[in-house]
Amino acid sequence: MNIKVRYFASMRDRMGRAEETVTVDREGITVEELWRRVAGGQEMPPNLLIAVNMEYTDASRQLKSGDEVAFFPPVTGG
Amino acid sequence: MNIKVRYFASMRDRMGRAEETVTVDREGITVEELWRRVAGGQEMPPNLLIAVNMEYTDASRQLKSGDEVAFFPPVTGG
Amino acid sequence: MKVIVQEQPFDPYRETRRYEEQHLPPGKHGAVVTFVGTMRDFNDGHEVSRMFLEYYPGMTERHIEAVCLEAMEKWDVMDVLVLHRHGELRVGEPIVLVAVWSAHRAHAFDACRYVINYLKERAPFWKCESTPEGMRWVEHNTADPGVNSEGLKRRSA
Amino acid sequence: MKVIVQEQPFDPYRETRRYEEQHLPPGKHGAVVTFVGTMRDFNDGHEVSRMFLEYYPGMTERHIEAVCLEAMEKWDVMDVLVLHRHGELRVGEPIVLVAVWSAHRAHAFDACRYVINYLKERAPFWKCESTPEGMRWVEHNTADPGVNSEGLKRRSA
Repeated sequence: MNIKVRYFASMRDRMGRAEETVTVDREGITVEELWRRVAGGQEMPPNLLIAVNMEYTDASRQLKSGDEVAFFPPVTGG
Repeated sequence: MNIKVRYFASMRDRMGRAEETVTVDREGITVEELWRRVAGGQEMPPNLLIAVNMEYTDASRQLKSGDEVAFFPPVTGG
Repeated sequence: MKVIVQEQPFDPYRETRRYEEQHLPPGKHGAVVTFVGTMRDFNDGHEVSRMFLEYYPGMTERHIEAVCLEAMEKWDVMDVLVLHRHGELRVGEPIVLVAVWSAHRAHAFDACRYVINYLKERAPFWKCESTPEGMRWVEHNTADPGVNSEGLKRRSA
Repeated sequence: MKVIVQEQPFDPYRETRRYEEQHLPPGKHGAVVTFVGTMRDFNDGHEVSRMFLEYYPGMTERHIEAVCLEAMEKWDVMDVLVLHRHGELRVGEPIVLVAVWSAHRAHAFDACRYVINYLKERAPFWKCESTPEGMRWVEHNTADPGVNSEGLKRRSA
């Protein structure tokens, strides 16, 4: 299945890319497992925020094909 | 001594005048005594507000010549 | 700081922008909070078509200024603008504008709310409304339940 | 209710007046509270000349709208307008406008403050500031310490 992954702000700088499509061979992979794949085994930053399909969620969330996952630092709008 | 007395809003309607000058023969008359003179012996309304020289005060305040005394109902601005 | 009580109608948003352009250096304040009170066609169960707003020239301005100075002492505020109508008002017209500039939004909110609440409590204005039953003096303002106001009686006592 | 995230600069006061003219019947609301956040030339001890504001198209609007709907449920609010910039910003320019119309001023103040506070907490925006030392991502927003902000000035004084 395909997962679209997006990185914003300092997370994009750190990853060196804005987005990518990740192909995984099984349903039900968690956000944390996805993170390990895209980040080459690095730990999740403690302040990392996660959205799946534009809703906030946490690292234990299980993913399905077509999901859009976003990783980004604390927000600073307003 | 002369005291200028002003009435605003519903107090002006009730008194039938906007202002008057009251001459009293002694210093140190209180606002309450002044009220009894101008109101023909009527009691002070419970919500009556009093200003002397444009500052809020109470009925026991003693007056001196040239003071401007204002009687008015609760304020409703803003 | 500027406090004006005037008879002619004003556009509160144009006045806020104009005051900011003339008095606030750009880049120093980070937060502006404005409150605009407008005339409703309904009050206290009565239909209202027009309103006459009486005031006490001199005392009114003095007490609004005092409230603004208190707000500027309590909070970290860069500037305050207050405009208030008197005389004849029509439905929908702005009655009062309070605009507060600050570096911090919490201070701007608190100071703006303080100014309008204490203006309503202390500044000598009296509303006389034109209703189908005739003219009537408004007897009391509604209090802001969010603020623990001291009360005039205790202040003057 | 209207929420717009746009690149081009806006005049928050003209937009508030225009929205009111188009959407609010005169004489029904009695209170309008606006918050305008503007770009300062100083932040967190750094001199700032320009700023780039990144956002997440789609998610950002959705979360601002959710915050506005929450405010309209919690308080007696007639309408809410939110405008927010993204992209390149210069010193002094408005970043965000929150305008709230209500029959009651306490509701307008509470709802406006709620919207800006939760917008800052949840809407995906990221500020990147241009300082003499180069570009830097702003790492956190300052929180609103709440209604009891009187202590702020005393502590910082």
